Amino acid sequence: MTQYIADELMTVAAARALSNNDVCFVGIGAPSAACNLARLTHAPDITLIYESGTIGTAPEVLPLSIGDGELCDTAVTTVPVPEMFRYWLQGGRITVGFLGAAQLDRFGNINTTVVGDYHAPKVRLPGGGGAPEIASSCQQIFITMKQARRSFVRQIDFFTSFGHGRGGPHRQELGITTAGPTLLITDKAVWRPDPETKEFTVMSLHPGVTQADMADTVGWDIRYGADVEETPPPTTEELEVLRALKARTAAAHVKEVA
Amino acid sequence: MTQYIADELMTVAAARALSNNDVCFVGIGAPSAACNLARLTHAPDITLIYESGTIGTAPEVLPLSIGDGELCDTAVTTVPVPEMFRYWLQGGRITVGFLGAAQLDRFGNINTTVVGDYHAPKVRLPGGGGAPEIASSCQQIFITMKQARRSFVRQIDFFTSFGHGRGGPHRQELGITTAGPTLLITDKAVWRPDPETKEFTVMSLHPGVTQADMADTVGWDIRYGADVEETPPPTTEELEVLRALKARTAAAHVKEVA
Amino acid sequence: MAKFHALQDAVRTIIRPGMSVAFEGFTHLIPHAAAHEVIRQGIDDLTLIRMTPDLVYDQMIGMGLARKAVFSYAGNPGVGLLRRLRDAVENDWPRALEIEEHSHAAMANAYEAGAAGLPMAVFRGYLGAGLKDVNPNIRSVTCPFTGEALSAVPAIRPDVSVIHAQKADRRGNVLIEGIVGVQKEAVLAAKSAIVTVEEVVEQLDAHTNVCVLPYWTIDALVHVPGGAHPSYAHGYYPRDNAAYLNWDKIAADRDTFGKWMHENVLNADASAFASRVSQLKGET
Amino acid sequence: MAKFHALQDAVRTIIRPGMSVAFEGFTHLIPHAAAHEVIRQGIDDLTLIRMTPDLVYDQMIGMGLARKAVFSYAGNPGVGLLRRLRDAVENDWPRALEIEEHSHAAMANAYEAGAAGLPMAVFRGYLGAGLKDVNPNIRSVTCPFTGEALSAVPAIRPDVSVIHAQKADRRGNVLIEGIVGVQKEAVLAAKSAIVTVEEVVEQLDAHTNVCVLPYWTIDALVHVPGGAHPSYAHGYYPRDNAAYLNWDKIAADRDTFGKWMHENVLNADASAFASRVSQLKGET
Repeated sequence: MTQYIADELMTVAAARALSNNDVCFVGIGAPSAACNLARLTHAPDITLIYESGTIGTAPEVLPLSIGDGELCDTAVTTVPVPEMFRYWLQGGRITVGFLGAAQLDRFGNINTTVVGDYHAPKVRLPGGGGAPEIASSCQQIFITMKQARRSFVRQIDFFTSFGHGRGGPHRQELGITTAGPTLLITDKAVWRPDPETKEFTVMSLHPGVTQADMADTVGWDIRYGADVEETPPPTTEELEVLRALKARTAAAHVKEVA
Repeated sequence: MTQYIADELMTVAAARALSNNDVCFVGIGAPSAACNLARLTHAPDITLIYESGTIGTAPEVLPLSIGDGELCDTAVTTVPVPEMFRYWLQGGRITVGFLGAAQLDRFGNINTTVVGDYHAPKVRLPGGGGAPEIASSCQQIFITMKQARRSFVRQIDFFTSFGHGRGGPHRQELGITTAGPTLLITDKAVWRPDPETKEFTVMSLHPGVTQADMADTVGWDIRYGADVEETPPPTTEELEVLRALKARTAAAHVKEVA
Repeated sequence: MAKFHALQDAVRTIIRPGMSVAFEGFTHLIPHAAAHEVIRQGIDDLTLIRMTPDLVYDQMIGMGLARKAVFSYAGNPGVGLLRRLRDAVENDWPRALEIEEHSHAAMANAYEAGAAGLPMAVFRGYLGAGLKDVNPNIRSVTCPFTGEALSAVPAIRPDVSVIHAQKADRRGNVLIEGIVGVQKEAVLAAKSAIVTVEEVVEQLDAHTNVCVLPYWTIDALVHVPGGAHPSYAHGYYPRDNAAYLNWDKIAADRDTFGKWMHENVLNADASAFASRVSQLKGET
Repeated sequence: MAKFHALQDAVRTIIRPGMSVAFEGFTHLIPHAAAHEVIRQGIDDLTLIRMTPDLVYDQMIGMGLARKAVFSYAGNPGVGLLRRLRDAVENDWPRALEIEEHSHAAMANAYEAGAAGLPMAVFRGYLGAGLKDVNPNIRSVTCPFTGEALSAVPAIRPDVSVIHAQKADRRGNVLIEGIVGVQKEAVLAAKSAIVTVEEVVEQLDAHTNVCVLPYWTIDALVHVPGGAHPSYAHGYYPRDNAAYLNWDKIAADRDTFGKWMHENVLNADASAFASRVSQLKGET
């Protein structure tokens, strides 16, 4: 088996969760790599949408920003941003939205707004962007981020976007009809919400990861599923395609700024 | 002076009321001829908009329908119909909207919906189309139609679009901030609303038209301005341009359906 | 991926009696061929939605297939009235027709709201207008910032929307150019969508910012050259103005109408449309 | 007809201290040159509106020209935080900065409502989100048909909107292609609009359905080749990603920032932009 790093397995595991019929609202970074890896391997017909308005895009290299020109060049169509948020996101057409977080709690609630008090923040973060409505309008939310005690916290400082709230039926109580966070993929494990409590539960640990590694990087008491499996490692093909994509990306971006 | 018919003077008088800076919401028929005559004579930079979405159009021949292909071919841009009604009409960008009517009262209120009771109509007319919001969103409304007792009535059967209501400040009382009907051009006269009562008042009679002709064709007691003038007849140039436009139109439409 | 079908199959499997159906097209690209197939299959009890019902709705109403019409301008554009619709409204012939009447602005906004997944559209409209006294679906909301009363109408969410477009590629992505009307909104607002096209091509080669409907927004695609006739398809054939003028005479009389429908619709099929436009295309 | 001006004149006559100004651009076509001219003229006390304030707003805020920022994502796209904006929010340096924060959906809808002449935008948003507890401009309206509570935000109506576009024709009609963002809405929502363009051409030769702003919607046009740098102009030059990465270091320190602004903005002029993109264009 080929050697790989945790970051690669995180991307591969996220890609595997996507199918040909998915319409994904993609974010920059890990989600973009995962979505394009899925497109270049088992899901060639997946539809990738970036909030800049590009629909059905198929970039040769990964974009650096959400609005790179190549996203538009390879898209089926590019629409104005108000239309993107009205017809495509709010219209309920997105099957999977990807989100990351500065802070995440065990119910999939996300903070990317401030550390500390909103009105006198210790750290002013960029804010939510599309996240508040991505979280409520997409049929499902996948979260990808690396585990760390700084970010996997017991209590987030601000509800940038709503996951499962206090857990249980909290989403439905607020009138939200979509499923919310259904998958959390990190550099150490794959988590899914408990069907009842909605608390994220470890379904599989990546090869070599121990429960001690988990406890060191998560700020809450971790719940494990009944049968925690080992995450299948990346296949040779997955690694080759991912590394070629990243190599093309690096070469293209060096050329652009040369 | 060249001979002309009343219909030609009606079109010419309406064209003269338009300027280079106007942005007109054009209807089919008399308004379309007037707007294009203005464009081909004294107002080459006038912007003509048809509700089908064509903005800044300059057709070589008059369209038969509101959505003829030539309107699009010669337009600066063509937008979706929801955008037309939201950004361009409701957005307050139209200086002059043209309306016609099946029934018109002396306050510029218009009926194109039904003759008789709405729920059991004697004649079911086409309905308002864009008229209800054209009447309230355009900065001014020009009305062009031929006089007849059947259509110039004391009381309209249905308020398809609102002119000056009961007269006076009735528009403002309803929260409407635009001027409403400011000009009525017929085959016999040019009318403008009284500044106070808002009742249509004859400003000029077309050459040869008598007050008896007027009384025969209008169903209310006609108010005349203090100094009723004679409408200046069409100039030779106006007639030539209008007739050439109509000849081109006839030839083109014969060819199309040949 | 959107599936290409024969017109009969697309209509039969997707449109059922009692449904609400929007055949949209603003003068341009009116889906006549699809509407004629509905008439041939006798699918009835329909709620017909359209800003500008013209010949096709006059025909469907005259054939007794509609129980309700939702519209904002029921005329024969540039010609006059719709005589079969009048006969239904004024005389209940061949059956009573319920109507829900709006302005263009209201319907355009209501389609937009449907595409946007909202329950209603909010706009500044119907000020002083009589329709709000006769249509209980015209209501009001108050702006919480300015106190202004704005009009509200329910979003349009047809069971099925049917449109005609210029091109589809092999995957089923659809291109609409020229006067695009409310067709994109109608498709996105509907639970299902049928699209007939003039042409099927390998690649759309469309400008990135023009109106393209991705294949996964469409349930059935049908290749029907000439399928908009006597409406037009920009870049393919012009509007058949003579047919619109003739319709006024055909629809004026119940028997003439019935005879015309038998000859030109009931005893014809979708392949007739290609020949109807061949002369307009200059193919003689 | 829209008038072509020098950049200094357009900015001086249209943008005044205390105004609300939107410099829009969604990654693509960000009007850097116009923002730099505002900085050179020291027009201050501004309310800066933008979905994605990035380098230009970091610069204007760092120079003390803004009293308020209205935004939905205040980051350096693909790089990280905006350090001058952080310094203003966290430390009131060089002056306190009021913020009004929304989501992208809210701002996109609010621009759309501004373009549409409405007082507010209505959408399904902010469900369970914290912003509605800290922003009094996020309110609610109830659908009179379904009873659903929807979010409402005030329409955005800037005193001035400033955008960069690819082309203008001699009459002043403007073409925007590629990722079009909210620029059309920003221009139509504003009381006045300034547009800088890469190129002035005789005829736009634009597809009929793409984004064209008619000349009479624009108050001043300025020809500024390279005027979006380090953002990009599709068809002209790519995004200068190195400049975005460098900005993170420049903005990290108040003195480094000040020095950079003097060298590259205060002691430069709009003509510098053409040379900044010449290498990106492959002109060497």
